[in-house]
Amino acid sequence: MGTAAGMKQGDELLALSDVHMHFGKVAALSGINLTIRKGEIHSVIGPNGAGKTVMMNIINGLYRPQKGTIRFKGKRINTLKPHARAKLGIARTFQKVEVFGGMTVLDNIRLGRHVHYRSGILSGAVYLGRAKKEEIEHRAFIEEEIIDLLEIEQIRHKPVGMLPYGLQKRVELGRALALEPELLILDEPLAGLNLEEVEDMARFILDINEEKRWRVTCLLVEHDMGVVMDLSNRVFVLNFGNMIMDGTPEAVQNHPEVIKAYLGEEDLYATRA
Amino acid sequence: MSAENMILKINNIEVKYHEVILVVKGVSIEVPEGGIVALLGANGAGKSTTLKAVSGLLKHENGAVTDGSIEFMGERIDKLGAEKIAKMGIVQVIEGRRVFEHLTVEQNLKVGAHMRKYGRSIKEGLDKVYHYFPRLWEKRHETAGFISGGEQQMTVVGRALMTRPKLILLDEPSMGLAPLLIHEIFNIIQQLNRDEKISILLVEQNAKLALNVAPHAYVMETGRIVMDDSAEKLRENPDIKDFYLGMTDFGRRKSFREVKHYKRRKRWLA
Amino acid sequence: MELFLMTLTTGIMVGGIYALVALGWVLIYKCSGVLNLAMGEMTLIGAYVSLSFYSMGVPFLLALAISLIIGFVLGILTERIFLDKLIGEPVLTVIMVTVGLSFFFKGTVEFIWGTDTRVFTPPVFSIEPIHIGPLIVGQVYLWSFVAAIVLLIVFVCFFKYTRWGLAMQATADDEMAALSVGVSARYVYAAAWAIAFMAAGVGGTLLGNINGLNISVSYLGLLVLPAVVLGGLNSVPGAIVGGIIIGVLQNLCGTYLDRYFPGAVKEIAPFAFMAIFLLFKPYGLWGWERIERV
Amino acid sequence: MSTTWLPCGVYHETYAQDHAWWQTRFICGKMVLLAVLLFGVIPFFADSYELSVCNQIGYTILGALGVQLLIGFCGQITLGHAAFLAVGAYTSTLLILEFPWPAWMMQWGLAYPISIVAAAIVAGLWSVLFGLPSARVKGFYLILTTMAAQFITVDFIITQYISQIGGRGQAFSLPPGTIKVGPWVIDSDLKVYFMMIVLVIGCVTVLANLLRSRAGRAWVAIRDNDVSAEVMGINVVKYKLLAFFVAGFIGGIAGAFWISNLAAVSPEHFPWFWSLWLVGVILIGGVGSIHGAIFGSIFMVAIMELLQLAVMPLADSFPKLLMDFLFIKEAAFGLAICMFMIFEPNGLAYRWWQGKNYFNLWPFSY
Amino acid sequence: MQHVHSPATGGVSITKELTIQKLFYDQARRYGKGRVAMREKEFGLWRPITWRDYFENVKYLSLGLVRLGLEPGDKVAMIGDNRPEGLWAEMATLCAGGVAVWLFQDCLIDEVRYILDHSDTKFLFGEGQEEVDKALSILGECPQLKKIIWDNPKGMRNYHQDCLISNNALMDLGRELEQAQPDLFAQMVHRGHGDDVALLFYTSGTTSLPKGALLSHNNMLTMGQHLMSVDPCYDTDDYVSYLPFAWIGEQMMSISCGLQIGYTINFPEEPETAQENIREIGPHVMFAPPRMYEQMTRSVQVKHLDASWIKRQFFTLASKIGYHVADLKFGKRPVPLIWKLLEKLAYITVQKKLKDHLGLSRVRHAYTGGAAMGPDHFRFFHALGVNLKQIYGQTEVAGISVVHRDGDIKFDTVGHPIPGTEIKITAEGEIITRSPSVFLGYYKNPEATEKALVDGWLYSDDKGFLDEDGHLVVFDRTKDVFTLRDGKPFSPQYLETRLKFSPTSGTPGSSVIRRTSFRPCCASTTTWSANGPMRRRSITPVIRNCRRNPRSTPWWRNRSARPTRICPMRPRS
Repeated sequence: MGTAAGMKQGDELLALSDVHMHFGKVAALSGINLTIRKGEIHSVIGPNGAGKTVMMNIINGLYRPQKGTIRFKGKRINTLKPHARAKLGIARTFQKVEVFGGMTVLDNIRLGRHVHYRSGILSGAVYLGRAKKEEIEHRAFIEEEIIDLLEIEQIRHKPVGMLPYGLQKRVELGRALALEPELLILDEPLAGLNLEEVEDMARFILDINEEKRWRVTCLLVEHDMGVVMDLSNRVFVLNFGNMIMDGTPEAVQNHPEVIKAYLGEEDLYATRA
Repeated sequence: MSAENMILKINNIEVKYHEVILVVKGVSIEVPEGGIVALLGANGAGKSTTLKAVSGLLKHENGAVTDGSIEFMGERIDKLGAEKIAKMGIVQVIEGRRVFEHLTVEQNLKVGAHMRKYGRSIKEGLDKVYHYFPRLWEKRHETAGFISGGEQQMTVVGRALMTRPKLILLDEPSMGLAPLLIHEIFNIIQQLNRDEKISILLVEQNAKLALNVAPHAYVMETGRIVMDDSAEKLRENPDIKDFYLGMTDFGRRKSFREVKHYKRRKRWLA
Repeated sequence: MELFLMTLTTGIMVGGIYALVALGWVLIYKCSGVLNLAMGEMTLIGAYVSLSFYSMGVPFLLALAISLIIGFVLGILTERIFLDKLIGEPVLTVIMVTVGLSFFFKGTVEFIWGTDTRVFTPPVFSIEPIHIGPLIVGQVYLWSFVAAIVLLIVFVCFFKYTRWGLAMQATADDEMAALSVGVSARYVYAAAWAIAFMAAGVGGTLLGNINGLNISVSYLGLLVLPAVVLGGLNSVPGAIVGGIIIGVLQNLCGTYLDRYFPGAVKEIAPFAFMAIFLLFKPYGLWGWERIERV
Repeated sequence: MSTTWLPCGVYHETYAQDHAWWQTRFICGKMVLLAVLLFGVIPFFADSYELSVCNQIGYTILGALGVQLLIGFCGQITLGHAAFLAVGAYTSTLLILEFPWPAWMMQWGLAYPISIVAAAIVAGLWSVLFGLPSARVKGFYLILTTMAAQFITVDFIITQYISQIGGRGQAFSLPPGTIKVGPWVIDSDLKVYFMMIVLVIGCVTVLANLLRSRAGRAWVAIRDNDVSAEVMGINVVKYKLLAFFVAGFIGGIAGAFWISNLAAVSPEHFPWFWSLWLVGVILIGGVGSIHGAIFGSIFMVAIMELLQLAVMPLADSFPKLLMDFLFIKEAAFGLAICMFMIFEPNGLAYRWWQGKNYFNLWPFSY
Repeated sequence: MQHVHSPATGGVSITKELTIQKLFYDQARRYGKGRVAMREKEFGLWRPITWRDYFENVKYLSLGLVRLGLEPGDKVAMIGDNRPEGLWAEMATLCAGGVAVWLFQDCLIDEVRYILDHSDTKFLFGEGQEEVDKALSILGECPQLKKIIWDNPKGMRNYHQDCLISNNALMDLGRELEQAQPDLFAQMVHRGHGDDVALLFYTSGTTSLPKGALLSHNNMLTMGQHLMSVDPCYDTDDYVSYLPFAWIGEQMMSISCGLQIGYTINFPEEPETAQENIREIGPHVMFAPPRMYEQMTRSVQVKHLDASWIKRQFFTLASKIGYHVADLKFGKRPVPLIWKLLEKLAYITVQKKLKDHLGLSRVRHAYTGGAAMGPDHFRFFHALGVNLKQIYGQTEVAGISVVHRDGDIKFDTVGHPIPGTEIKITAEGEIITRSPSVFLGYYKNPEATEKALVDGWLYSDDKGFLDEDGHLVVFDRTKDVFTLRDGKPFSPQYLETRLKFSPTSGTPGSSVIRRTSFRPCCASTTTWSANGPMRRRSITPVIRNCRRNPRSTPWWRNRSARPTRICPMRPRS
């Protein structure tokens, strides 16, 4: 769908180089370099307030860094607005669910397909021909690819605001997926979920990363170390605007500085499982 | 548990929102004086609602306890307003780190002391909070909306502490926090329980964590209590192991890579 | 130049009155998030009450005090009867209630006091202007300004240093969290309305002393909006500054622009100015920005 | 859409069926009945007064639809919608009166229809102009800029300048026969009624269609959460302006339609009060539902007419108190709005929905 | 010895030559593209599958199996939820001359191993990852098992074992074979004989190992024909298939009857949505265990109590009318005109809507079986105007043998034998049956066959008697019947069923036990009758939350002790 021709597994998909971001005098990021390769699950961990969310916001355009470049598929995207970046294939979920509470699950996911709709306002107003046909095509896509994948058949017509938190998170993931992104930013997708939901969510993330149909590259921000270590190909550790390290999960787990700044000595609380 | 030293008794309550939506049904929970009790359960099971029923915040969301009773130190509180309940010594730490974003950390804490006259006691209260959370001292003049999630959580717990509570209702204190911070906050919670003799009713998704700090726990599903037992016993329960602790039958942790596409069958719901 | 200075001074002084009413407005908004469109009518009620008592021969200050007390009572009643039940309802609904209230108040005022312009007789403040350096200022204006400044100081101190002040701000920020630590939202709201009613009463009385009192004084309720928006909706100093700026702007436009754009420039200017101003500062001068930690 | 309650045995095999508006025979029957009522019963059994009330309702619906779109569906609070009605009315009037129409166009009655379209477009663009601040300004702050639209447009530009065109003083009078649609001169309440019905049905259909297509979803998304809407690839500014345009467009139609009912057009027809009134209509009807705009209009107009009816006989017996009764009416109206908001904060559409549920769930409550 | 004999009634000619696959072949040709054979709720739609699609799918699967090496008489096992693919697989097996073996979806691993091994299964159709995992883990212990065919690709991306093949790949193989031998399928279909084994059905063994009952094509088809001759169905009817295929009742409805009549079989989206999906379809024929009907009545009662006053009054009045009329009908007394009018009124005001809520508004025949059902539940449905009938049967007669007739319903009996069926009660009180549907014997278990089949009579192991009207009354399993001191037989289950509707018990077949703590709990102690679909639930104590304050009102008067729907909706701030 949106895949750029010639992109292979392992090619550089997104690169931040020397990104600086400060709010007033407070430096949120000071010189971050991050490369995400196609097909990877790349996790970002770090203490609260380390700047993870800021980093995500920079990637999808909610913030503009003061210095540094962001390249996506080789193209500099510093100046693009979030909606333009979405069109390029960057989707995200939020730390606190940011669903459209008044809309049904289906409409939320339909909204994720916004950039794939072609009909204009006039054909929408008469709702004949193109607009109608398009609605049906997209509905089929949503049902077959997303609702089926995320197992949310029972709730498709329910308003999202009425759903329990875990399902809202799932809907949010579905909405992001509907964009058919190349890069999916998952900002704490597991926060506030119980183990069962965490397992499901982990399964979905793996599915969308590994299934041939999707092959979505994921950027995962998460505190649940069990999941991060099990799923990620690489882990990036951020501490107050600076990178501590970027490496394989095993290397990160044993890095003394990471343990000191983030993981703690005991594994007791590190993961819920 | 004998009936005498229970600080909080929830007797068979039923909670409805907007007079029609039944969320909690026949829930009974008891918290011993100076104890920690955990309430586990899936999202949407009604845990937060139960807490709000106790703290009286339910009325604010158009909810009401339509049956049963809640007793705090022998007095019925299910019909009282939130501020009366707070005055009696129950404080709820609402989920989602609800600081007063536009106030500074110290102002946040001072609002916690609203029920007292200003003066020395406030000073003492602040000192105590800063003693438990030295990090807040460093941030005390910063706007609470801009401090990190962990510090916000500390602010919220500190603010609760400022009310000089007898019972704290903690709603998912670990949500979205880094491992080290979770550790820190839970240590402080245990400390508060130990040193300040504050009873705690804890709602937590992270069952392992909850069962570590709480000697007794209740399990809630779809608005009902389905199980309650001591932490040790719960930890041995195969369903709890499977659904809440993520252990295989051999006591090992399951890898999240190997989660299967199986249909879930909960034995207790069968 | 002299004309300019004169206009400026009058603007500042009239702005003082706007600031007073704006203060009341901000208070309600700050505490309960209610965008009060009945402010003009509240002003009207306060003014008519003090005028009535004054006409009956009660000394002015006493009449003002009585009007304050009545304002206090009315404020609490209004909050209890109309707005208490709306806690938690969507903001627009609440706004609409204030619109309904404004009709209700207006109808009541017209029913009781009629639509003719009435003046304070004998005049409370001497018509004799005061000379400050090169400037000539009407006594009414000066007193209004002084009153505004005094109230400003009181309010700022209230918010900064009293527990109720903090509680009010906390309630505005997160009502649920405030409730959970024992802040009684009911008291907070009632107090806010009472104080706002009182402030509006003072403002209305002062304004009535300038041009006499009729139903058009309620237009003040609208003028308050640009003032508070300029200051940033929930900032007390913002309301004062906003009020004064609007006062000045109005007077300047009236003096200088009217000949180029005949007609209602004076009335339109604050709104037009505000609309443009907001483009540059979408949260006014000191408004609370939405803290977005996405 | 597909969330409607379906009786047992009605199921869908294609998405087209699932997306259809009227999915059961019962609903189709209801719609046929409604059509019969609107086209066959009301126009022939209502007297002139009742028809004029109907027209008033239709006008209110047309005005309220735009407000509903902005407030209810796009979350952009507006308190200046009467300005766009005014722009529509004045554009249409000016075009009819001042534009050098070729004689055949006049004869074929094309001037007025064309002027309606032009009015709609001009009002839409004017609305976009005042919607521009919405790119940066949010929430209550936006209220002020929309209020500015009202005061600048009606109280300043129209009162001070437009009204001076042609040296007519404050009002443009519309000589009989100028308002002509095709072969019909719109000169009776009945003809206005038919025009109103056609316009209302047209606008409601267009709006309803928009709401279930791409643009409508984008609007609702912006209302619910503008940040995540932006992240999902919606050009928030563009869609906000589009909402302003459509709202202004329908407002323009409303204004242009209303002149058919007036002998003269003057700024007093479009006061700020009317903007507030329209917001009141959708609040009482129910925010975020097209039904709401319709129910609200019916209710508000009916209330006003009833108050009128109640006051008139009293005024006859107490002529001295006539003035006072006006004030009582005003106070009563204000009180009525307050009470309605307090006891029915979700609006009539919610009641309607509840009523439907009451019967759908019969004999149970859930 | 009582003896009842019903002569076989003619109808669709079922000869000894006819096999299920031949019938399928003819039906598919007859209906073709124009008629919907089945619907599956998938992707939010009731996706129609025409007879032509059905035929094509079965053809390719069947040829694929042949290509993999299926020989006539080989066993093919199926495990999974109710989905069209399951039925296709079964039909494909039959077309290729194989024998179909169905396993319960929730079979424990030991049971799966035993059945696969015992039946010499060569191919296994598993639905998805769960089934494949099960099969892979026992692969080494079932030497006959050659291939595992999976269908649902979820989670299957990392499975590359040689013994696995996907449904689609199998169909591709079939297509290749068709290219090579275009006539093969038709030849295959037409070679069998009605007395060949079609299905190998494992009956539960709560105490002993499962026994595999061999059912012939003829068994199945005559069974369906005889049932339909009592209660005719039409090819425009809808039926919802949601009970496990491994239960004979479901086979009877989907294959025996479905294929003969050609009605549309609908499959729910997910097992959890079955109830809702049934309501959407509004089937004409229904077969469900008593549990489901009991659940319906209970939910109606609860909802009724929670309804507003006016609604309650209407409901009460309507049900009074309904009960009165139903009782008249039960007693075979004429219904006076006034009551007919009242019944009409009750129908318009309440029952129509109520039936709609339950998904029963189109139902012509509703059957219940597998276990006994409380008379009050029975009355409830008749009062509602639902033609609910009790049936009696077992796997060994390929479905059912006894059913109520229209207008002759006694709720403590199971009715008369269907045509072609003879029922006798032995001296010991055991029910024995003879009919063309009686099975061929147990697979690899001659002793058991000998015990069950004597001179063509099937010994059911159930105690019962025939009442004065010739209705059969089933008492209980032989082993569960106790003898009282005075020599009378006594069946706890029989008693319990009659207590089921008593307002003091919360859950079906439950008894309230007071534990040592203050908290009374309801624990299910019933064992479902052996043929019941829910046998897996047996014995496990089910904890229901019936917590309450011991000092509050007596719990049966306490509203909160009632089971109530918990609304999952939770307003979030």
